[in-house]
Amino acid sequence: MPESDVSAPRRIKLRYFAWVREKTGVAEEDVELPMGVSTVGDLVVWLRSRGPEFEDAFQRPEVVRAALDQRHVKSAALINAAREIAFFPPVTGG
Amino acid sequence: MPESDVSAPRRIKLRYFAWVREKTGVAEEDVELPMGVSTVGDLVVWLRSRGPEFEDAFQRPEVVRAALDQRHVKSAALINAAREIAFFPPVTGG
Amino acid sequence: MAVRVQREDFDAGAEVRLLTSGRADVGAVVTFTGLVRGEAHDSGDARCRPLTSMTLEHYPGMTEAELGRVEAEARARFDLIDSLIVHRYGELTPGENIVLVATLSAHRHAAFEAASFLMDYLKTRAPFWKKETGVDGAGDWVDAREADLVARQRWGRAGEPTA
Amino acid sequence: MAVRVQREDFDAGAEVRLLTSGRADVGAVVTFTGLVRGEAHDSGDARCRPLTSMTLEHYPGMTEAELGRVEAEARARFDLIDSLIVHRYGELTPGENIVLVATLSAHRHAAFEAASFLMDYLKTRAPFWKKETGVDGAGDWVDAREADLVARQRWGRAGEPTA
Repeated sequence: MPESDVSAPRRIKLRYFAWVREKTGVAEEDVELPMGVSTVGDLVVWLRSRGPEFEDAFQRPEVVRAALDQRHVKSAALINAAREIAFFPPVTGG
Repeated sequence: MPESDVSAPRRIKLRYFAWVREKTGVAEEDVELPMGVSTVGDLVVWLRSRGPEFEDAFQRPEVVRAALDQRHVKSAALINAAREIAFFPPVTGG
Repeated sequence: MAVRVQREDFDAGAEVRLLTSGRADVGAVVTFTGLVRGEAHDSGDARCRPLTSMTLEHYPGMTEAELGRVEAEARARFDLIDSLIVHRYGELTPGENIVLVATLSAHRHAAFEAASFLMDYLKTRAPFWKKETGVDGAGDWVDAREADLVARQRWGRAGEPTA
Repeated sequence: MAVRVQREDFDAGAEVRLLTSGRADVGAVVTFTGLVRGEAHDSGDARCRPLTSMTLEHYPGMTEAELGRVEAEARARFDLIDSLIVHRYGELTPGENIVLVATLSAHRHAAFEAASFLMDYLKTRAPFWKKETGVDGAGDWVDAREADLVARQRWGRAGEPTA
């Protein structure tokens, strides 16, 4: 496991798709993860506090899916050293 | 049910396929059904008596399949007024 | 809904284009293509003889009728928009197409199930017989496979020969 | 074994010809093609709105990775010789192709099962989102279907997101 300096600011790319993107009004952004955010679920709680658009997009957090470095994860997943987290509705391809 | 004169000779076309054809040496023939032949199984018993080629082709009657007027039937099927009876091995298409 | 029995090859893509052309109600197309493999069928011993060619004999008239009955049964069981069966006969070499089944439906499960059903039924009902010719020039009739009978039985017993 | 995500259309027949070309070990090819239907998805009320177009958004990078993982899972489960997934994105009109899955095997059951598995998995894992535009110009995101989750669960729970 790589060492990481837990006190250093952690920058991460956030991406939003489909109606999550439309509601947040943002397709992607780089953010600095606040202290205390260690899981995807923690991140969602913080995102909701950023304004009414985010409040709306994550109003029902259970219907928003997440991917950590382009792999599906549950909200309990640890962010650790991930570089990219994406949020989107349940997929409807095929 | 159509009336039929049971005493009149009944002519019928017989067809043979795959190794049944190769063993009998005949692809098709018209025969007059002997008295007493009413089912496909009866016909097989009679066919076996026609010579060593037929004896050989129908040596294991349970592996020879039959069709009456181009529909699969079991050996107990009544021939009635059928015009064509075919004999062949289990099918192997597809 | 169509059935064709032919000597010549078919083009699965072109057949599907014809079937879907001009319509917007089809959500799912499944095709099955069966091809000649370069090995003779297992014959009890474990050795696999290389195959030079395979010759398909059939029962003209009954083949078309039986394939039509198989297709009608599929359309009674599954919610299909259209379907097609093309089966070749004559001498075929390894790599060549033997059979094409195509099913069109609004939804994928009906299309998958119907195509699988058509193949399972066709294998045990359509009057075709395969003879394999090996590199030694000897020809052997292919034995019917128990596995094909089992596969068919999972759909129930409808359409079996009556006594 | 290949995965492609593309704007342009595909030709299922040509793709299969490329996959089978020059080989004699393939006995069975199954293809699934998904197409845009001319009706909007059922949305609770029973009315079906006519559809003008459907736009597929996706997650470049993750889409390819996820389809690759789905395909690897299929090849671990089924006896496949080769497989292909092609998925389109962008704006598509009714009758147009959306997705192609092709599976090649020595025998038909593996090819059928694998194609069905690929579609069930892809439907619940590949990061695509459909937006339907009706004749009134209004766009609606398509809801995920419970039936797709059920279909996927018949293959077990492998590959679900970990906590």
